[in-house]
Amino acid sequence: MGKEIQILEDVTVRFAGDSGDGMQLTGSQFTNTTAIFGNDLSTLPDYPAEIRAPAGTLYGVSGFQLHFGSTEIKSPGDSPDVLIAMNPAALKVNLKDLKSNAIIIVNTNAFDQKNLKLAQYEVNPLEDDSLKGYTVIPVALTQLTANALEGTQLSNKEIGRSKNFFALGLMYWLYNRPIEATLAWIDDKFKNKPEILEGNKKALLAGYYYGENTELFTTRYQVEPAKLEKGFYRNVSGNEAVAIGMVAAAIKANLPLFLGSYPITPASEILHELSRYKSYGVKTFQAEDEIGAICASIGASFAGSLALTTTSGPGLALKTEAIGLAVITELPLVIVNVQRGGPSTGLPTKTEQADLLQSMFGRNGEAPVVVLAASTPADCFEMAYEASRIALKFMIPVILLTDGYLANGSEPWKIPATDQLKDISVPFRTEKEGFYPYLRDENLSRPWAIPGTPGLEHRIGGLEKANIYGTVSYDPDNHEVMCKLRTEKISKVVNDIPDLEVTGDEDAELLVVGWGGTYGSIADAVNRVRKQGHKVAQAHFKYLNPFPKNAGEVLKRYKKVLVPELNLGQLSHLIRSEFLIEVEQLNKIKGLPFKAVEVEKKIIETLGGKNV
Amino acid sequence: MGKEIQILEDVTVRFAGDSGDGMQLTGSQFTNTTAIFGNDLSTLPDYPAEIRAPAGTLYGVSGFQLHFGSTEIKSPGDSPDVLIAMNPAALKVNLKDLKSNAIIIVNTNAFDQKNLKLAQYEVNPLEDDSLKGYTVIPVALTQLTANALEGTQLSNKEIGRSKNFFALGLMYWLYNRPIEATLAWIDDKFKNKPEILEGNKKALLAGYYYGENTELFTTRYQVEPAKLEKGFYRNVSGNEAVAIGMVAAAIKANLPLFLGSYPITPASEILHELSRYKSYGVKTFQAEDEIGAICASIGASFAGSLALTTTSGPGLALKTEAIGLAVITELPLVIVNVQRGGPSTGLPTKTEQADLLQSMFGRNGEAPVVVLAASTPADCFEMAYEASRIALKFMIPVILLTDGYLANGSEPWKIPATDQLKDISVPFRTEKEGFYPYLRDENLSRPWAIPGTPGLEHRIGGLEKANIYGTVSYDPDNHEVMCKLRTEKISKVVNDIPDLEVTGDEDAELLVVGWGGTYGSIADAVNRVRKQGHKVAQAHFKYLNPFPKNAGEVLKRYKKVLVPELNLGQLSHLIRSEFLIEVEQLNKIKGLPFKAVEVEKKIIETLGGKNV
Amino acid sequence: MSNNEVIATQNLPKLTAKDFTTGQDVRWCPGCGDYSILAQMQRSAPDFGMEKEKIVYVSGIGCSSRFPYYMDTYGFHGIHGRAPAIASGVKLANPELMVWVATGDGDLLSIGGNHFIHACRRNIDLKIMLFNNRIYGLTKGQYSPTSEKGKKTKSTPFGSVDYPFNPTSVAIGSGATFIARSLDRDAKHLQQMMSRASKHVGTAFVEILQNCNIFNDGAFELYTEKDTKADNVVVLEHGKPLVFGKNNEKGIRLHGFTPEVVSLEDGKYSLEDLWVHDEFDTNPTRAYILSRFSEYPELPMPIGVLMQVHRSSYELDVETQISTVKEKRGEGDLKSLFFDGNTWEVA
Amino acid sequence: MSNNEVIATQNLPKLTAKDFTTGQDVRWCPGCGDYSILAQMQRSAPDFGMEKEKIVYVSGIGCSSRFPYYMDTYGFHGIHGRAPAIASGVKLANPELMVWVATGDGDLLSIGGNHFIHACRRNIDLKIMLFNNRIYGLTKGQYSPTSEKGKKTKSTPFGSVDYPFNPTSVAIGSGATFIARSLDRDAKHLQQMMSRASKHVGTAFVEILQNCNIFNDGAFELYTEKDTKADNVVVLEHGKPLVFGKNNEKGIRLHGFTPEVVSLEDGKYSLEDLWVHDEFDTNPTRAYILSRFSEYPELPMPIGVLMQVHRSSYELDVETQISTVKEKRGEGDLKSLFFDGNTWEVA
Ligand SMILES: Cc1ncc(C[n+]2csc(CCOP(=O)(O)OP(=O)(O)O)c2C)c(N)n1
Ligand SMILES: Cc1ncc(C[n+]2csc(CCOP(=O)(O)OP(=O)(O)O)c2C)c(N)n1
Ligand code: SF4
Ligand code: SF4
Ligand SMILES: [Mg+2]
Ligand SMILES: [Mg+2]
Repeated sequence: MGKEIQILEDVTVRFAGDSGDGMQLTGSQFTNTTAIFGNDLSTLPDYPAEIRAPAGTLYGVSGFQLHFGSTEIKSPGDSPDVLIAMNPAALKVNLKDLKSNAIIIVNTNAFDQKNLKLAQYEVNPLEDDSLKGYTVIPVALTQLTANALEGTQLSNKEIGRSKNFFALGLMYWLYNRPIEATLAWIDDKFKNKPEILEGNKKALLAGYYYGENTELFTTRYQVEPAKLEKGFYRNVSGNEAVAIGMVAAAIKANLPLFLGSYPITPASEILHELSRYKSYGVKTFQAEDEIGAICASIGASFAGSLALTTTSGPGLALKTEAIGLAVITELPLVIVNVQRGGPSTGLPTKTEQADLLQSMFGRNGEAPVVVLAASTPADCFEMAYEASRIALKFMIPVILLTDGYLANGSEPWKIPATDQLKDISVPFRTEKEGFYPYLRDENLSRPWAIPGTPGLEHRIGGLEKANIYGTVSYDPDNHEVMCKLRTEKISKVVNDIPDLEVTGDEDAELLVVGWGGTYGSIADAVNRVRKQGHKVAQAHFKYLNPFPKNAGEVLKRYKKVLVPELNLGQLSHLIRSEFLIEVEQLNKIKGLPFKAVEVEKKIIETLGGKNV
Repeated sequence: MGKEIQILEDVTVRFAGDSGDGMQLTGSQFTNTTAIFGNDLSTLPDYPAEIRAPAGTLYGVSGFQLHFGSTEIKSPGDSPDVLIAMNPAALKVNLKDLKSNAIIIVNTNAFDQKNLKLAQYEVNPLEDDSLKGYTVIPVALTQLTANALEGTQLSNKEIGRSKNFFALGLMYWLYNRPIEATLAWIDDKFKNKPEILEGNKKALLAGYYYGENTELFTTRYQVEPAKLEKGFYRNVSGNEAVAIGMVAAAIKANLPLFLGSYPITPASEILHELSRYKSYGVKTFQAEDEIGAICASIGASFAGSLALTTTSGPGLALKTEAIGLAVITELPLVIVNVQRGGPSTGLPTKTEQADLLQSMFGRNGEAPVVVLAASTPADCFEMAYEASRIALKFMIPVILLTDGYLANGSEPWKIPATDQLKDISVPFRTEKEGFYPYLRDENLSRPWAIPGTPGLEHRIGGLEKANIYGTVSYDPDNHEVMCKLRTEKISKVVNDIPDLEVTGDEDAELLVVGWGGTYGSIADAVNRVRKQGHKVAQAHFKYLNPFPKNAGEVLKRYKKVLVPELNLGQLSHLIRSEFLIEVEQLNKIKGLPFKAVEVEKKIIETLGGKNV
Repeated sequence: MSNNEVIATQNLPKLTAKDFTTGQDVRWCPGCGDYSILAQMQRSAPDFGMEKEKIVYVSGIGCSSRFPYYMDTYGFHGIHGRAPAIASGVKLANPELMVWVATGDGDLLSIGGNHFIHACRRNIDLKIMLFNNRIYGLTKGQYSPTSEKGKKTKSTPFGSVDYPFNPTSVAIGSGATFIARSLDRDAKHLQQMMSRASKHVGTAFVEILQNCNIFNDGAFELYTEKDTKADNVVVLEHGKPLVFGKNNEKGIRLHGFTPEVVSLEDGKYSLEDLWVHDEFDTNPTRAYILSRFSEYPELPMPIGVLMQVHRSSYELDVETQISTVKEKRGEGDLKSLFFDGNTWEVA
Repeated sequence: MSNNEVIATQNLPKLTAKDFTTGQDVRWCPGCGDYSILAQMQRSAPDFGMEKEKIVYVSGIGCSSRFPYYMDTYGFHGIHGRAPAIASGVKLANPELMVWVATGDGDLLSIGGNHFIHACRRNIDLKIMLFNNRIYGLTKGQYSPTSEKGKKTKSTPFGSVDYPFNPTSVAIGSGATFIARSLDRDAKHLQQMMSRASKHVGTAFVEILQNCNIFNDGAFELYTEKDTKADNVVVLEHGKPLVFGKNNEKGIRLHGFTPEVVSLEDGKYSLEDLWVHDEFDTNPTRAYILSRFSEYPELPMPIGVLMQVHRSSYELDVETQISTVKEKRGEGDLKSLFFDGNTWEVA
């Protein structure tokens, strides 16, 4: 039965169901296959706040969104083109996000009285016309899976669990993807459970062939491989990328990596990842709390490790006193803060960008630190590496900001050639002659003289120290000198970081300025309005303290500056203060990333509302 | 023997000696007598960083400075007119601060080889001409005291200890002060040690009569009483004033006062003071750490106390996570931060103003709080009262900033009439009908429904809550509403605080803008340059978040704005960001308050350097 | 019952478990042990002899710390680890309230360890319920300070190298005055322990072994499952010998300082030879030994009240000090406040 | 000496106390007990069998925490309460270093309590010297968690209502493996304890009773003054009975779990009846009883090693785990790092 094949440039699909429905797994498999197939892509999982919410409830819906295409993909997509809804709750929760005319594949077997009630449907939406305007494809997923697995040794419960593979198979067929990678994965994953292995494979194939054979589908879609740069790729989430970036930095710096951490959503996976890297000599220390974690890292830094501590907002708040200690002892330290919704516990599983000012100013006294922010999941690799480089070179703490969206989202990361990474090794001081603990080199860095080095015994600590000599000093003038030196060190970093890049129209009247994890949505929005004929430029801050050297000049070049942020205006605050320029703000603080359309609307509004 | 009497408008004296020399006590007695005499005054003690440094060392010198006059006195004085130096170290450490031609009264007996060496004098400064330009009055204080106490039962050590009373007596004579108050104080203080009581009285009188009889002094000075407002006065340090202000607020709010605190220099005295107020029902809780302290205060606030927590910079850093909890639970809480030299442990016994940005921004998420700052030691009373008023009325945490200089310095405080204090009581919610925990009144305040109230059982906490209803809410729109409401609450405070006042010349070209404890030095400086014929105005921020309503208008009224601060530009940062205006900065970060002359010089420089 | 317990004397309206139930959906995982703990509390609370508006539940962060949301009383869901500190403030501010702390092994013993040991030291009247599931539930399965050494978790893929705390030993070392243990699955016993804790004046610590069926399922199976419970749990009862086993055929005797399991069947030992539990022993040494049973696989897990001693409770001492000073000096007012110390008049 | 101590085998240049002295002026109050502790450390350090560049002193904040500045080794003056955490990082990063913690009763037991108990739990090889002066020195005299109840201090003008910690009990409750006590004024004994701690593999906790002559003068007079010391201090020695008194005329025997002082002169009891100290007892119960001697005025203060048991030390377990994994999987490099997981090529 030949079906029509339609070529698409990009597609956004969302898998949604109960936590027990395996949607994250299904999504990851689809992602993996899609990546290998050669599309560019971007993903965004959306977990419920609960660990295992009761089946069928609205708040228990777990989702996984994937945006893939034959062109460059910068964000996980505003609105899905396709929704796979495993139950009524999944349908209800996700419906409002869909594109009009989107395809909805529903598991009709799950639309029973109980589930409809749990999802607070009075009438079965498959039976009234509330889904008019969508292309609903009803599939008896549970039943079809059961049929396919009839005769196996599997229990009913186990059979029920396989239905996500049926759905996945169906999706593979629909988007014309190879199923081999998933078959291989099943082989490996379930090698100790041969019945389940067989069951899942059967379900996957059954789903695939169901697409082929059923009349429900008249069209099949094709998304051609993207023209990606040549090379090896790997799909990484932001948290994974941070972990890999830190290990890479340690290797290139020729230092052992030490992580002091305490679990906290959404940063815990960095700890999880790094605790797997034992064969790289990585030491992970799950401390009693965030304070113990950072203090252990400071101790490890003193002892000569590349020291890292990872956390999210409330944890960063707890670490502030100790960050001051790292500042005054001038020790290298990387602090990764994966931002989440605040204040306080706030919305712990949601994303936000509201720790920028905390990172800048949240310490007693004048205690400046370098602040960086990653822009995409894969960029977390580069920025973790950068954070390490700067911390080591300037002997200072560096805060790297990511966020819940970057942390959990993923995209293909082009694996760098190992020799392409900058050499970031710094020598330990061993020479006794002329040694003082607060001597300064051209970067104003003091020497790193680690315990165990004969002849360089010295003491550091949180009391103000005499410049050069490093003895405790209550001298008023020395204190001022040291406060200014610590600030100057940060300014020195300016010469060591790239200029702020501007993309888009040279002659734009509006510059859209973002920072951190909103890069993709802003870029999409800017592209869209440019396609509509507007002249707009984009600049994105990854270096927030210090700002790149050309930042002021860039910002002043445009008549209008628009700053979209997932907070109430923190970068705006810094820009105003630093450059004394008025900026337009777009602030969203809903625990969700920007949709490109939201930024698009605001851009057009800022341009005066005229549609070209 | 009649001596010439010279009338002076104001005098600055400094007592200096070893920790064991009783200089703080001597200074306080002189202060007390001077206050009763009717002068206006301002004091500044200067302790060594060590608890008891070895006698005779430079770093062990303890000083007490007093500025008093017949006109309004705003600061403890730039440079002493008189130094009482009990030993060579005291002379050496303090000499550089003296006015040229200052009087130096030295205890010649202490200038022996040992002490000279400890003070790193190669030659006895009394014997070369290194003190040319000063009026040195050599007094054999130790010997004269011993002579006076000959025949008493006192040991040599005890006699030695009395020499500060001899010095005090001499100073009383020199400045024509009554000695009765000190005699009465001795009577009370040593009532259980009759020998010491007698000895100290004798020494005091001997000192007084020595002035009368010796030929060393040809002139006596008279500083007439100041024309102070009628009423009762009391000399208070900033820390005392905070304590009194908080107890007064609790009484007027009809609430028990609860203090959760952990000792830290220079804030500990607030804890010490309040722990004395048991008869006012004040509960003081010395917690295990700063986090425990603020959390207990938050608990007490929930349970219906006026809750306070007090600390200094590093402690504030530790409290930041919990402040966020107070913000999101919308509970009233006063946080007093007595700033000291940072970063980290920094210069713990010294003053600084570098916690302003930490107070503004040092929390995860969007967690705005009200920030106030006291301007003089006595003003700490008013601002503690204000902090309580605002916290209660708006159900929010309020940070009150003071600093080491205000905390330890003192000045006369005009005791308010008890009925002159604003009523700041707020009713607890008791009405069940229509109750919801996050209902809002016209101030956007939620109801304070304390445990024990029947029918109002409810739950609060750090997870985002639904507006009005107070249930846990993950709703994106609600989160944005709540973040904005919490910010709006702060803006509402604007209508409840006084406008920024401007003093000085209406037609000034320069406005000098300060905040907090630098008020006195800036005011002195502005007065001086105005006397020199310059047109200058002064405005001083005591409300920093929100800024007073008229702040922008005021700041933009002047061609130039100069912001002197004891940090690297924190208020400047806020002004720039808020009002987009360029400001001149005068930053000092030496652990010391401004001298008026430093501000004066900068004002003149800013005005273009022209001396009128 | 010892004299350091309070007995409610008021005539209160009779409440039921339902009166303590809030409308909020309970959002623990299906099958989680926390459900039973909640149910037992709702059943026990009507008998605390306390008006329900005077009962306050304070918690930190963790699955277990959601507890206050589900009790229809005053409640405070705090921040991670700080529940004992927040609760101390509540209790000090108003000693008439009955203040419970609901907390997890990470919350109380990892980040909150300091507040916990200081609460025990001060003996402030908080009833601390530790939901010990030996895992971090809410953050999805890292090891906790009570996880056994070698445990493979998300943050210890090769097994943890941490030696765990023994929570009851920590409490004893910190000077706690009431220490008990119970099981999520033993409804009646758990209710008893809650009731006992409610009556203690001072810090009452109740360790509840709780199953996290998602990340640490079966951690306490031995103690809760029908077929193994009798052989692996010994129920402590004041004045009674330590006997256990399906047919009460085993006992525990002390050999010097070493507890050992003996058979009551082979004629060698009889009930008289056994350790007789004395809850109120003022010497905490026996309680210390009991607290360490869990270190030895051959010994059964003791549940019940390990010890209860009397020491004046912190908040009452605070009140007493205030009233003593007030009696001596009179109640302060604004006038006395302002005119304390040296004052002078400018006329 | 037990097998859980390490013996230095290297041939090191012979150093003296002077080699450990820094040029910095020592800035404690004249007469402070800290001077003696410093002197004993400078005398003991040459015999630690360690190159001096491998010795690190880490401290928090307090008078006692100035200690590192005065030892000519590597030193880290940290922030208040965090010394054990900083020290843990140092030790984990480089297990070859010998890491000491110098800390006060406020620093270690008030704000730092959590890091302390977790260090004990993990058994990380830190040598923790608690300068216990039962007061906050540096902040000028507030009570500390070891101050006796009723103490009048700046923050408790009417007497404190806090019941104090017993530091050695806290350590035992937290699972410490080496616990000792000494006196600032007993130079030789203190040196012995330092030397013993230096050899222990795992957390070694040494409580040093230290006089703060400014804010708590004479707190330990009974134990340090010539005429009272013998009657109020019992020196613990492995394998020896607990005997004390000016003429060794008193002993301690255990009556059940209760230690009591008996006379050796009235013929009722002899040396054989006394408690014989066993430092290496793997059952910590006796050590627990010893730790509580200080709660009873009739019992003398035990000084010496209360207990020393073997448990693998944390940092070594960490190293072992790493080398085991490396052996199994091979040493990781950039290539294996980057190509771990699913990769694909775009050609
Ligand atoms: C300051 C801070 N650090 C870390 C976290 C993340 N966190 C939340 S709950 C938790 C531990 C939960 O474990 P436990 O206390 O045992 O409770 P359970 O979920 O097992 O009941 C952690 C680490 C947090 N919310 N706040
Ligand atoms: C975060 C923080 N809180 C409080 C302080 C103030 N502080 C410094 S030392 C100290 C306690 C000192 O007592 P202890 O640890 O017993 O040491 P000692 O001075 O008695 O040797 C305190 C409260 C501080 N430096 N940092
Ligand atoms: S994760 Fe574990 S402890 Fe948390 S609710 Fe689920 S089963 Fe209970
Ligand atoms: S205050 Fe006490 S502990 Fe501190 S140095 Fe002085 S005597 Fe020693
Ligand atoms: Mg747990
Ligand atoms: Mg102390």
